[in-house]
Amino acid sequence: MPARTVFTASIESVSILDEHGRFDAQLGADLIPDEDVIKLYEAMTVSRQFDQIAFKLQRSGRMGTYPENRGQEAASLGTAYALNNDDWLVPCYRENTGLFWRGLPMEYILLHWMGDERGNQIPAELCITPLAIPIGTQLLHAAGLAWACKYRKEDRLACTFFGDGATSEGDFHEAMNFAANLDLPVIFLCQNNGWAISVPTKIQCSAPTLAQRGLAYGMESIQCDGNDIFAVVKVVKEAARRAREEHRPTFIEAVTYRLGDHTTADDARRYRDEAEVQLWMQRDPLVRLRNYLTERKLWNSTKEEALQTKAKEQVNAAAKRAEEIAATPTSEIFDAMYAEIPDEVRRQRDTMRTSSLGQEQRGIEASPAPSVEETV
Amino acid sequence: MPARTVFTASIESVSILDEHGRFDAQLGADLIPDEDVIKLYEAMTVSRQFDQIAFKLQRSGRMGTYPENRGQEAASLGTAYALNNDDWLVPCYRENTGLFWRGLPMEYILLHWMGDERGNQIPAELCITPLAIPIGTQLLHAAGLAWACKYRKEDRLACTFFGDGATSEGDFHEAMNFAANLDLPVIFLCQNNGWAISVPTKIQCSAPTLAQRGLAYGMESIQCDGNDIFAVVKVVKEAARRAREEHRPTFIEAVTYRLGDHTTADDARRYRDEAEVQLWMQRDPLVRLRNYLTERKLWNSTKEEALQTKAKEQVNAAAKRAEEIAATPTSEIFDAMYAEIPDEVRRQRDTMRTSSLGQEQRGIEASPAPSVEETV
Amino acid sequence: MANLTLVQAINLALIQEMERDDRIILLGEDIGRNGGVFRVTEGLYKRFGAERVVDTPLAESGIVGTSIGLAMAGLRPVPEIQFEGFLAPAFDQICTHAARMRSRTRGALTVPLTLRVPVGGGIHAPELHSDSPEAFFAHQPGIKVVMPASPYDAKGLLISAIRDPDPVIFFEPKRLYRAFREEVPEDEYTIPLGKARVVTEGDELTIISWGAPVVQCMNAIESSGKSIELIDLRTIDPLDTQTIVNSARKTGRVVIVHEAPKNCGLGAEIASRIMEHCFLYLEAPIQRVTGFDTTMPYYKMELEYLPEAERIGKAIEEVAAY
Amino acid sequence: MANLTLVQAINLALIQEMERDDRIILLGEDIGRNGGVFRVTEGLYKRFGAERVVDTPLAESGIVGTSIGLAMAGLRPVPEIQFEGFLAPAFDQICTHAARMRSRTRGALTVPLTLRVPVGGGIHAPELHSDSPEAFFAHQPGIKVVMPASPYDAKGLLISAIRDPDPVIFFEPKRLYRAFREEVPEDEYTIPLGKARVVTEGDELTIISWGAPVVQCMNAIESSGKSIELIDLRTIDPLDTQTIVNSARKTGRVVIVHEAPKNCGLGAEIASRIMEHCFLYLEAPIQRVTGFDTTMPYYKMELEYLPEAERIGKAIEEVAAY
Ligand SMILES: Cc1ncc(C[n+]2csc(CCOP(=O)(O)OP(=O)(O)O)c2C)c(N)n1
Ligand SMILES: Cc1ncc(C[n+]2csc(CCOP(=O)(O)OP(=O)(O)O)c2C)c(N)n1
Ligand SMILES: [Mg+2]
Ligand SMILES: [Mg+2]
Repeated sequence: MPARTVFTASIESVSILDEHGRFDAQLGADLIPDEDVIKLYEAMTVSRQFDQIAFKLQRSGRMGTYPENRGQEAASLGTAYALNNDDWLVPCYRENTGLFWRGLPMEYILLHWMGDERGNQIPAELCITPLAIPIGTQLLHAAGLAWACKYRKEDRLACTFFGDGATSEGDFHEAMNFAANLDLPVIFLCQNNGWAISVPTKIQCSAPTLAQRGLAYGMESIQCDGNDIFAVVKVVKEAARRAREEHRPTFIEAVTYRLGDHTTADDARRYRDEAEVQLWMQRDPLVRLRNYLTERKLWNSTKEEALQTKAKEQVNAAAKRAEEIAATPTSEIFDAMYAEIPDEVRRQRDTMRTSSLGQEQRGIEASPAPSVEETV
Repeated sequence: MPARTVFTASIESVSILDEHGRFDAQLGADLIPDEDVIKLYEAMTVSRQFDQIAFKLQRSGRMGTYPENRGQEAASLGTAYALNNDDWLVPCYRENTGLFWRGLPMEYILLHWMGDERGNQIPAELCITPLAIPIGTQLLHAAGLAWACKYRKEDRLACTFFGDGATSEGDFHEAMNFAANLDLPVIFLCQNNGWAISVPTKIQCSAPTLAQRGLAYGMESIQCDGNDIFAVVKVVKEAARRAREEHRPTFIEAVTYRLGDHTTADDARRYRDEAEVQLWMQRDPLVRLRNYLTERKLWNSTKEEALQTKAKEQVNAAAKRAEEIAATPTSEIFDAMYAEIPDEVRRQRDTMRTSSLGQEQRGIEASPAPSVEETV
Repeated sequence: MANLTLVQAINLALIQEMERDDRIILLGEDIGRNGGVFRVTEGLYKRFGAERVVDTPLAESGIVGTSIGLAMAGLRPVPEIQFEGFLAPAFDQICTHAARMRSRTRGALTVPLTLRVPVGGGIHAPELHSDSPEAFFAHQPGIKVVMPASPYDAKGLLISAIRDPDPVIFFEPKRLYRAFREEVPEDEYTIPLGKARVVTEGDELTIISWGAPVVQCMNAIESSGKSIELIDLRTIDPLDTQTIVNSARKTGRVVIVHEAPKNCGLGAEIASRIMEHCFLYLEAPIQRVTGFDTTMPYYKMELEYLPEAERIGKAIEEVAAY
Repeated sequence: MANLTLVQAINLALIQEMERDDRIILLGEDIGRNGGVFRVTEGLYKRFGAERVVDTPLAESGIVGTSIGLAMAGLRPVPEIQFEGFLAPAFDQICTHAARMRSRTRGALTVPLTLRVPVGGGIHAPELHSDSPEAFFAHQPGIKVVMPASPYDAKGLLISAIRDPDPVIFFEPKRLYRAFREEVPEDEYTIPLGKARVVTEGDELTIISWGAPVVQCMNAIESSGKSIELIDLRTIDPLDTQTIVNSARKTGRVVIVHEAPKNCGLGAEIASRIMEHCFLYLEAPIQRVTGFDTTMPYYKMELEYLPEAERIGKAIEEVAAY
């Protein structure tokens, strides 16, 4: 149908260190100093180790359901690396690597999955919100946090992480729309790992890219190889600049893959081909980075061995801290509810051990008639 | 940032009979037979008259809040004209013209705004769902209705109407996404009338078009002059073909303007410039069509006078029917709830006049001990 | 002192709090240039500017969800939902996040927002503009629920709500917005959350209500000629059990009045608590005069649905005579 | 007859109904190829094909909203919400549309959908995977709420729910999914909605419960050594007031047990109805043994929160001794 064109757009995809080890020297120039690349590789390795030990904790009944991050380390790590330490990180639950980089002690994540709220009692200076269980909901919090940064004229932004599945939720749309229309300094980082539990990305989005979701809002949107930490750092740095200088949000689709099951409660063999997994094994961000370092003579098997040992020690120490944490008194269930505990909640707390309901029939005593404080 | 382009798109805008009376003979060829153009003009006129009389009913206290449709007649009318009579129409509340074209007796709309549910008791053969009060929610029903048509292999589609404001709601996103990914025969017709009560469209969408919202889903999306009934018919016909033949949805942004207040409870002078209104008066779809017909000698002042008289009569007759409808018994509040009225609701119904609560303390009589129907 | 409507009292409270504390941001649909569809925020856009009085996109989950983010960052957002019927799309953010963030993080993050919402029937509005959803939010732990029944209370309660370190839903009964005026001090004052108001003292019977029906109760009491104690809850959650129990023990006869449907309404909770704490004092079953267990009807029949004075009067008679 | 778990009983009911009626479509997250995260729909995708067992996008409002459309068109959708915590994003479509469409249109359009939802705590799940939101939906007129406590009931109630001409929320207690097996007839049978089940008869005291705590109640009763009548509601809305009242009049002493928070929970409604209908029969205040008025804690402390047999036992003693 011939007619006037009123809008055109395109989506670019960025790759710097590809799965075959090719490095785009132009795009990658001066992006990450070598000593940092090494640190990033070490961080990935620790995170991979964390997954293994967490998995074992779950399998041996010492922890509840746990979602492995394996294969997706680069996206959150590159992001955390590219941002400032006072930028808000608003994660889902596959961003361990980035959160650890920011400084989150590993036992917090373990405590969370051990069914202990103290895993979410994150020190304020880390600027991290708790792992988000209800999919897609945290994006709005990121928009609000970014809004507060802007309102206070702080040089800060908020970056939120979520999966391909999350882009189907209404809250995704509302958050993107608020951010675009109110000019909020937010980075929306979507880890498109191909699956939402057993549902492939094409059921969430039949369009060729998820990145184009951002076009709906006139938002700068870009795709990158999410298993390529250089590409991630590159696009996040640009997004951060845009947020800081222009108060404009960016949508980033980081294309990656979940090498493990959805969680320890899942069995991915029920719904996906082993061949697909094998394909993505070749694209593993950790192996890719190790090869890169090795080729550049920045890494060798001695260093690797030492690192593996250290990583194991670190994670085991964290697991020990998480497992050995003192139990909290049940009263905390009640005390944690409000700044000041209401009468009825206090009654339930104080009588839960002595009375069937946590409230005594005679818990309220006769008292002088209430004063008429204000009458119309 | 140089990188590989993975997606490109553009949005077109269609106009056939423009605000200056220019007619695109190529696009408009064989689109609407002259005798139908006349009927469509008549329908617009009746609808405009309906607005006037409804407005008066409200102002004289004989009806509640009413949203005028004035200035937006072409979009819903062109759509209803372009579709089959068994295609679902899933309206918001500014589609009177299209609903009347489909055959909805005018008193239904009046009854609705008179606070009478019988205004929604629409005969099944009209395939119209009730006016939607909660913004954006009806889009999902349209997706579901379309899904049912496809499931049953019927040659039918669902077309839903909504405003620019509605495109900010999460349900808009979920409906578009379901339709695109599950291949549902839906037409999403957005009447972008510039305002959502007092909020201008740019706060709902800072992108240059609303039509590009559809790109997020890989959905065919197009803009048209919503005050140009030819353009509307053209794009809806194409969308209907796509729905029927390919089971693919289409998003249409019909650019129009609300010439009146948001509703009779609103005073648009508080938030918008008179100059803007004057500008859009020049683009009035009804005047445009009358000029077109007059220039083509298909219309004259005698016909116009006769039409005005007839329209007034018709609407007044509908108003009389709406006002004179017999009251329903209060029991209907209860009887309408379920296919079969539950005991407690019946008790409330039967005692509401005789007992304070609509339930007698002794409404339940002692009865034989209940039988143990099934024990574990 | 000025003689103010409830709308004006709220407007005044907002102005005074915003001048005092620049962490307060208002956000919602049509609250800016237009001053709100009920004119509650009239003049605030001009006074405080577009950064503090923000017209948002039409998206209730977005309004509450971003408010949660603003609040977690230490601001004091006061979002508005235009009508109570449109709380439903924000239900998830309210119950899943606003109400849970403090307990989830053991206090590391808190959500001091005040969600203003016009509520209730009686103004001939369209569908979903006349509901009474307060019990939904009372059932959700972690969020407070307030509903004033007078201009004086509205101002004092709203200030307390805004200053409260936890999330509060502040319901404003539409039917009372301009129903009457009352002396409201210019000076700021607070009314503590969680404390009911004894509107009239009496010893024959207790009536418990909140929001718009309080006025209906007053009318019913007047024509009953009995000595009736009327309690206006003011705060719905946490409930002021002590004041309720004191009165129920004194009178032994209780009527509860609310607009919401009866089934699982707040009336059930109040009646149950009274029974738990006053079993041996009760002289008659507690009677609930409520909306019916049906959809709130379109406005032609809304007065049949709402607990009007006549229906309350019947309950008074029945309970007194038991 | 086969000895089935609750999961298997539901699976069987779905198969039989789908074979009988091709208007039935299942939709939800991970219900297809994966057979549901609890394997409730195991094998159905293969058996009935991708057109009748549909993996949807991850969007709960979308799942319920499109189901409403499917139902208005005359189909019989059986959507699943993966966990009760994710009903909240669908709350608007449930309460605003599914529950209101029939009354709104005076019967011109109806919404015969059955929304299946795993519910409740006790399985060491993450946050929002252990809640008990049934009272929210009981407070909303226009939608029925069902919760079986046994495989036999699950099959019969689900078939009734699917055939019901109105919307039904069908809650499946996760804790019972595989807790025990029971003889379940191969043949189809229905259990009427709105009818409670008297699990054990007794005359000293009545316990009323539903869902997973029914099993805890049975344990508590066993160790109490008293003659206790246990009522399993099975349908939460509409409530079987008659069965409850009959029992309360007989025993005069009642304990209500549920997992949801106490404040405005269903327990309050049941207690209030009993008081209204059995005032002169009651020998003791009705006791509610419930979740506390706090967030459902993360799983380390969930057993402190849930009404376990010990806490129920205390209530039995207290109420019996009153
Ligand atoms: C609102 C909501 N619905 C459903 C779930 C259950 N659920 C947990 S994870 C998940 C899939 C998420 O997929 P995606 O967003 O792609 O993230 P990924 O797990 O792949 O990292 C689902 C459906 C949930 N947690 N929240
Ligand atoms: C969910 C919801 N939120 C808020 C409202 C109140 N409201 C009624 S109409 C309206 C504006 C709608 O704007 P738009 O979608 O552009 O439609 P228009 O009125 O311009 O035709 C608002 C905010 C509502 N009805 N439903
Ligand atoms: Mg994913
Ligand atoms: Mg509009």
